[in-house]
Amino acid sequence: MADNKANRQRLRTAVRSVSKSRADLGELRSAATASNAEWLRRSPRRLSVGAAKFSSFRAFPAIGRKRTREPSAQPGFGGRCERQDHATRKPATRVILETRGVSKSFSGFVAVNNVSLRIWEGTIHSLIGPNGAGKTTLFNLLTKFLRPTAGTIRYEDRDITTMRPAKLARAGVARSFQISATFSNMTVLENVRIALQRGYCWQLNFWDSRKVLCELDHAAQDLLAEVGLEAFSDRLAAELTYGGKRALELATTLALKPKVLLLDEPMAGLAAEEISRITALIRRVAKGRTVVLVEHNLGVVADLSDEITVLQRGEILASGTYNEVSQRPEVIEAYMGTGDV
Amino acid sequence: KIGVMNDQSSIYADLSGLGGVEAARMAIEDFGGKVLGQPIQLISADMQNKADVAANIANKWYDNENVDVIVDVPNSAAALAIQEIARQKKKLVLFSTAATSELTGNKCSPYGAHWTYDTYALAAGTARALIQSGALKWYFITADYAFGHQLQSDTTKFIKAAGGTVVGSALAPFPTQDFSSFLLSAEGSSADVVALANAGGDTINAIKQAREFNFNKSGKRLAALLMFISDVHSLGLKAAQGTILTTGFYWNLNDATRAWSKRFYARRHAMPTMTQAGVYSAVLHYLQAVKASGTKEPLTVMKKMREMPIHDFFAANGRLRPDGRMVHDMYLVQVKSPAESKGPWDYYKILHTIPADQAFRPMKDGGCPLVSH
Amino acid sequence: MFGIPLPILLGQLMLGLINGAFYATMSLGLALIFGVLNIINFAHGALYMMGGFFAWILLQYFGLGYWYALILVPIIVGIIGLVIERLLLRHLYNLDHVYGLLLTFALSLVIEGVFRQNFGVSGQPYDIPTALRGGFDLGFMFLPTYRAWVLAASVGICLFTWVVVEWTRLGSYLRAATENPALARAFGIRVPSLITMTYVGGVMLAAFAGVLAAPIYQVSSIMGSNIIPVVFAVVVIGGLGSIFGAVATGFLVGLLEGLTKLIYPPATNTAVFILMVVILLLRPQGLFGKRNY
Amino acid sequence: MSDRDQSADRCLTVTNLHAHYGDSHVLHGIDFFVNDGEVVSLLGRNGAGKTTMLKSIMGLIGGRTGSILFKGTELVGREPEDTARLGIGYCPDDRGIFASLSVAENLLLPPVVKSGGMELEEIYNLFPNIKERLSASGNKLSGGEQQMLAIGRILRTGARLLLLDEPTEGLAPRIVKQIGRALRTLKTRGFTILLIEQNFKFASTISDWHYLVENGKVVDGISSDNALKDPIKLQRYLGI
Amino acid sequence: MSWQKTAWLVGAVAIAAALPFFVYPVFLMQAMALAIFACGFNLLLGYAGILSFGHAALFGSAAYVCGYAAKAWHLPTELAILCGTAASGILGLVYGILASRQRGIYLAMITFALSQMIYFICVQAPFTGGEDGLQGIPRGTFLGIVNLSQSLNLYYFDLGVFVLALLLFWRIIESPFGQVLRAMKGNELRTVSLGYDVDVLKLVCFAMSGAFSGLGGSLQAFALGFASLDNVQWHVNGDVILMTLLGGLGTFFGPVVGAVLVLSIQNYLASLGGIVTIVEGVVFATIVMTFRRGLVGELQPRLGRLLRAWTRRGAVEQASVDIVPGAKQPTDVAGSRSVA
Ligand SMILES: Nc1ncnc2c1ncn2[C@@H]1O[C@H](COP(=O)(O)OP(=O)(O)OP(=O)(O)O)[C@@H](O)[C@H]1O
Ligand SMILES: Nc1ncnc2c1ncn2[C@@H]1O[C@H](COP(=O)(O)OP(=O)(O)OP(=O)(O)O)[C@@H](O)[C@H]1O
Ligand SMILES: [Mg+2]
Ligand SMILES: [Mg+2]
Repeated sequence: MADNKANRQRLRTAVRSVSKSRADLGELRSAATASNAEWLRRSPRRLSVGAAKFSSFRAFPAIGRKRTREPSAQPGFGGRCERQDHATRKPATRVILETRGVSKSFSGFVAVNNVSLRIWEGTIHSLIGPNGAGKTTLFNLLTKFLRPTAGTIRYEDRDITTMRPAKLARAGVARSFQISATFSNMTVLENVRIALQRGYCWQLNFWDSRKVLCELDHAAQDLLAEVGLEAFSDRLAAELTYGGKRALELATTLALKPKVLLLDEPMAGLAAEEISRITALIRRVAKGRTVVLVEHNLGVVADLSDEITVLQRGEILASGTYNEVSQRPEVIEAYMGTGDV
Repeated sequence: KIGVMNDQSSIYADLSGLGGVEAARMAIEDFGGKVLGQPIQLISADMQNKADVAANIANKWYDNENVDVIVDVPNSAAALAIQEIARQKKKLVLFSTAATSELTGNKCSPYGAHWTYDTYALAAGTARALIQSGALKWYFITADYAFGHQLQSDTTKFIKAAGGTVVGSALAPFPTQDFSSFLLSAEGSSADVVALANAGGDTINAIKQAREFNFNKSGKRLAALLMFISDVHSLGLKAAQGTILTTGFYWNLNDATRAWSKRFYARRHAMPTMTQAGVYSAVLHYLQAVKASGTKEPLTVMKKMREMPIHDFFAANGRLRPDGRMVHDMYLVQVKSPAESKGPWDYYKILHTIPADQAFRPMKDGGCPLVSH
Repeated sequence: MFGIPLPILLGQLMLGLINGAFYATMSLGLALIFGVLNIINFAHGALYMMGGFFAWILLQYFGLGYWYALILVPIIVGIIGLVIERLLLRHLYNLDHVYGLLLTFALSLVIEGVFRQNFGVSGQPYDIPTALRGGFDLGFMFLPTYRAWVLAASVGICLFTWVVVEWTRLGSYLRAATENPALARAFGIRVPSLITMTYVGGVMLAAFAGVLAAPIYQVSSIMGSNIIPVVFAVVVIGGLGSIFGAVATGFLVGLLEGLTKLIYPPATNTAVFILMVVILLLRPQGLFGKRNY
Repeated sequence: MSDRDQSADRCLTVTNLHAHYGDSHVLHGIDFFVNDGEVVSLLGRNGAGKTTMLKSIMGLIGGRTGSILFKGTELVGREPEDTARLGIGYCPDDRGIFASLSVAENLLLPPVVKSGGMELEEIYNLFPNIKERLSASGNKLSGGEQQMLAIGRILRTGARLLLLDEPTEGLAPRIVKQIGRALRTLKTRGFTILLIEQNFKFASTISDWHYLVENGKVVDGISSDNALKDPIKLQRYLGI
Repeated sequence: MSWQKTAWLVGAVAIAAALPFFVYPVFLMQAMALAIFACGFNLLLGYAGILSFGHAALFGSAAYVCGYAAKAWHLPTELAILCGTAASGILGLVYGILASRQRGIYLAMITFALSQMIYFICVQAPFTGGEDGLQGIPRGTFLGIVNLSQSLNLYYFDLGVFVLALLLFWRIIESPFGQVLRAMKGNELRTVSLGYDVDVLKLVCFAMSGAFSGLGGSLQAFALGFASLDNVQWHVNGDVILMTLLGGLGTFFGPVVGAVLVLSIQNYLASLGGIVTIVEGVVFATIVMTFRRGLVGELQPRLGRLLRAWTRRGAVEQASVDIVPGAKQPTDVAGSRSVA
């Protein structure tokens, strides 16, 4: 039973049935959030262990019972989920992010080698590959945290090879980090607000009181609710658990309302039930934007991706849909391995 | 009420510092502890060689603590600042440790007096006497700040006037630990005299290293333009011997100086430097003037101080000029070798006594606005 | 070069190198301490001064000469360092380095104050030991034997320290302990004693330099505060945490100062800072530093 | 906790362990044990206190009370370095790679405390990536490579009890499988392993016994076989 | 509770206005100047997490510029102060440009190097008067009306400037910009990834810090009537860190308290005779060892608690007001729930 695949299957069924019947993921989300927030709220405080243990599945039928939120109150996304399965998705329209023959070497060591990658607008594109294949490095190249040694990178038909990272972020490419990067000296709410604030006022605005930012509190709270952290909004980010930090990382990234969302191993270190919840969240926020995902949890990858690129030793080994890629012997050899666990 | 302000915790602590305070105390005791029927109060402060602290203390003393006169004050910046403050507040200040001749030049004040020495006197003393003895070619190792520059240029004037030449000079940053490079250059020059236009630790290190590099073998003479007996003491005779310098006071000069200095030694376990003796002299003279004029009113007292000749162990025939300069005899001395020294603190041979009227800058050259030319 | 005769140039470089020996020894200790304790040891100058003073005290009150001092003084000062580390610094390791800087700054105020109160500022004489008097003529300059000895001794002690730290496991232990002491302990590395020993070692180096300096410079309570800014600069130019960098840069800066004294003496004290700005602009991690610091 | 061999030699016995981070009380009286040669995993939700359990065993937590017996030696009150030298190897959840050390130095860092550790060659075979990057500095490795290094370096020391905090996090499936095989090899060589895992599938293939941790307490224990046979329990605790 | 705030404010202003009748005004003016200086430093270290070890040059050179402007160009006092402030602002910008690639100790040391270079310039440049200092800076008049050579007048003028500067400072740190600075202090990389130009932020921060330091330096130049090398000396780099840390890093009033403390030690212990620095050292060490967050940093929470307890008691006595708003602390609330 406690097998990822079964788990995934079940989740999918659950989601589908719910979506079919209510067709309103906004409500589903709120409910899921409410129940999942439970562990986060509970665990650090050590409440009684008793009856409060229900899995996320059990919580799903409870949709609509708890408070629901206006979908429009959700910043940047929300609303109905038209997509039920990635297979039925309408075809992608244009290439939004593209690398052409990009390489990166670190004092002789080639981490990314002549990679040409196209990411279609509106898709969820996964990057997988063995450890050290260059996925994070490619992310860093795409977000301009690193400068390529060769090749060009284009975003929305512009050459961004020499752009500064902050500028690219403002242009709509946001990322999360493999090792959670939170502002540990600020509260959870402020963490999210810092991201929201960027679109709200000039970064050098020192003449307004920060009270003007209170307008953003509501939106920030909503985002926190998305990831199940609303009960923690007044806590310092440093006090969150590992999973909490991952969730905050995601919320902060989402607050940027990016066009392209790059997620570096969002599931790493999460407990099983969290994985399903974050998977649902990613699916939801992927609507209307492009997601690039690095993940080792193949269940999640299979579940979410429209397209998959496999990297190995800095080069593209294969690409295609999950089913195509996962059959390829070289991918199995290099990445998945043979035999049971 | 008398305030002694000096540096008790930094580079001037040895040559003025608590010794200066003690000298002032002795002056008050010798005077009888009372003037105009009131007890004389003494307060002191450590200005930590910081001009802003000095200025603050001076302000506070004059305004809130009713200090009538501030004595000593090392550090040119602090001294000049206090000169201004005293002028504004119309109170008196008697400088002993400060060196800059500006105090009686452009910046002179009816409320200030400069007691012990200044850069001009040091230059005059050493340069004239050495040139007379035939040392015509000079090389300077100069501390690269206003004091050093002034010392060098004052000395150069005398050298030029007396027909000597300056064959070279090196500006050493302040402070410098290692003078060997400069000494090396000096040794390579054709100079007869190498003059150290610096002070304190710089002078000490320079002389010490001169010995290390066998400088005296080269036949050149080493002249320290500003050196105190405390410096000689800390260097030791072995290292310091032969150095020529100008001083305003030497304890072992005559019976009067010896008598006072022994008393001072009993209290401080060190012989007085010229500035400490100067503090005594200044305080005593001030008190006598107050007594003589029967009031503490600053200008009256100052007038009296100018009228009365200064006659004590420090200055046998001193007088205070209208520009604030106290003129007295200065002495050109050479540091004895260990063999010549007869006992502890017996350090100097007097080469030459510079009479008061030649030792200091003539009033008309100073540019002091108080004296009409 | 700049129309300066070769002998003079050589002479100046030689002298610069000898001054560099002091910088090297001092900055080696400082770099060690910074590397491991993450503390900018402001008290380093004061400890150097103590080194000089204890040498003088041993001579004055106990009649023990230079050679005894060379052995005994680093031990005595080392013990003082041990006390400082155990009582005070120990509590600051997990804080920002500003706190360490502040505490050691305070310590140096106190130490210098105490010595000044007791021994004045103009200092005390200390003679060159008889065995090292005199000098020899190198042709281009007169080199006092003692200076040659200083050079040899500090090169020796630096090499020794370097070998001990880099060629034994100690080096990686020290760096690991700096970065994540708790984890290093969890691997069985005895971090607390390692830290203490490093501090004591660094302090002993300073004291050693102090004894070496006593016959050349005046033993005075302010001798340390004059040298300390330069030594900081040396450590930074060399690259924080790089032991070799500290030593090499020490000598380099000595040479640079020697040259400056020839070309434009007033800038001698500033030259090292100009060098630092230039180097850090070109190589932000210092000459021999690793990037991740 | 019925079907467990109570008579075997105990490697680790934890009784009534409490732990605090400053003011916050995180472990509330933990009781569990590990037999010699066993592989035991700790399962639980995020924030349940699993990491804290390992840290308190190592002595990396200031406020801990209760008793932790390692082969008869009390660990509470011991400094971490002494604990490690008794033969316990720890692989932290954040990998704890030293950035200022090269990969090789990282690997060689932990002193060998007992004989019988793995040879370097074996470690390289297990994790070929490491061998390629030996001279790189520690933090330049990819996330997964760091994980390999973190595990690799404690295999050298000869510690008989390994505490592994999420050793498969961020690793490619192939490497996970590889690590699984490695752990089984270690087990056959007599190593005792205490493991934290989110990946239950992985844990179930190598562990003999699972403890379920919740809110700072061990709430249940279950053998691997039972866990597979009876998924309800796990679902209740873990949501799987 | 805004009446309370108003009461506090009025009280503070009243005290400040009355203070020169009890404490020496020049001392107060210098304290205010140093406090502004320390605030400027605190902006960098306390809020943006950048340790500069070269602020002496920003402070001291402003004093020279301002003094020179007033003395040689006969600029009115306000303009001279502006000159000094602007000069240091620009210098701060230069610092920022040269130092912003650096981090941590390297940044501290490169600023230190820059300040040493400026010290060198101050020693060498003719207009600074070398170690004699720039003497006799005229205090001038305020707007051509108020004669500032009266210490009391200058004090009130300074007080005005001081309050304005503090308000401005408060605005800066409590603005959206201030929030971004905090974020940058927390995690620079993440700040970049959120679309903030960290380099620009740092530059602006340096310039602001420089301007505050310059304002402090200018005020001090007028208060004392001279500018000297003491202000550019490298010890001042340490002094300003001391002030900030003693008062409380990253607290609003910390630097002010720290400046007063350090200045008091230097001035009021001056009569102890040579042991000032020893006492100073002991005090600093004690504070580092025991009051790690600085006086304000340590006392503020305690005072806050006291105050809250006090208001709560008041509330209970009035028996009408709800307890919660006065004492809302998330941990308390959650804690009580876990007991229930
Ligand atoms: N700054 C750097 N300097 C040197 N080498 C680097 C640097 N960054 C990454 N590398 C190397 O480049 C390779 C690719 O690293 P990258 O982080 O991109 O891998 P990855 O695909 O994200 O792996 P994982 O799945 O383990 O996170 C690795 O071998 C790593 O050691
Ligand atoms: N440094 C810390 N300071 C304060 N509280 C902490 C700290 N580290 C952890 N905690 C708290 O201790 C509790 C247990 O944390 P722990 O890291 O042991 O959980 P975990 O079971 O390992 O979770 P995960 O699977 O997310 O790693 C959590 O509630 C967490 O908030
Ligand atoms: Mg990665
Ligand atoms: Mg954990």
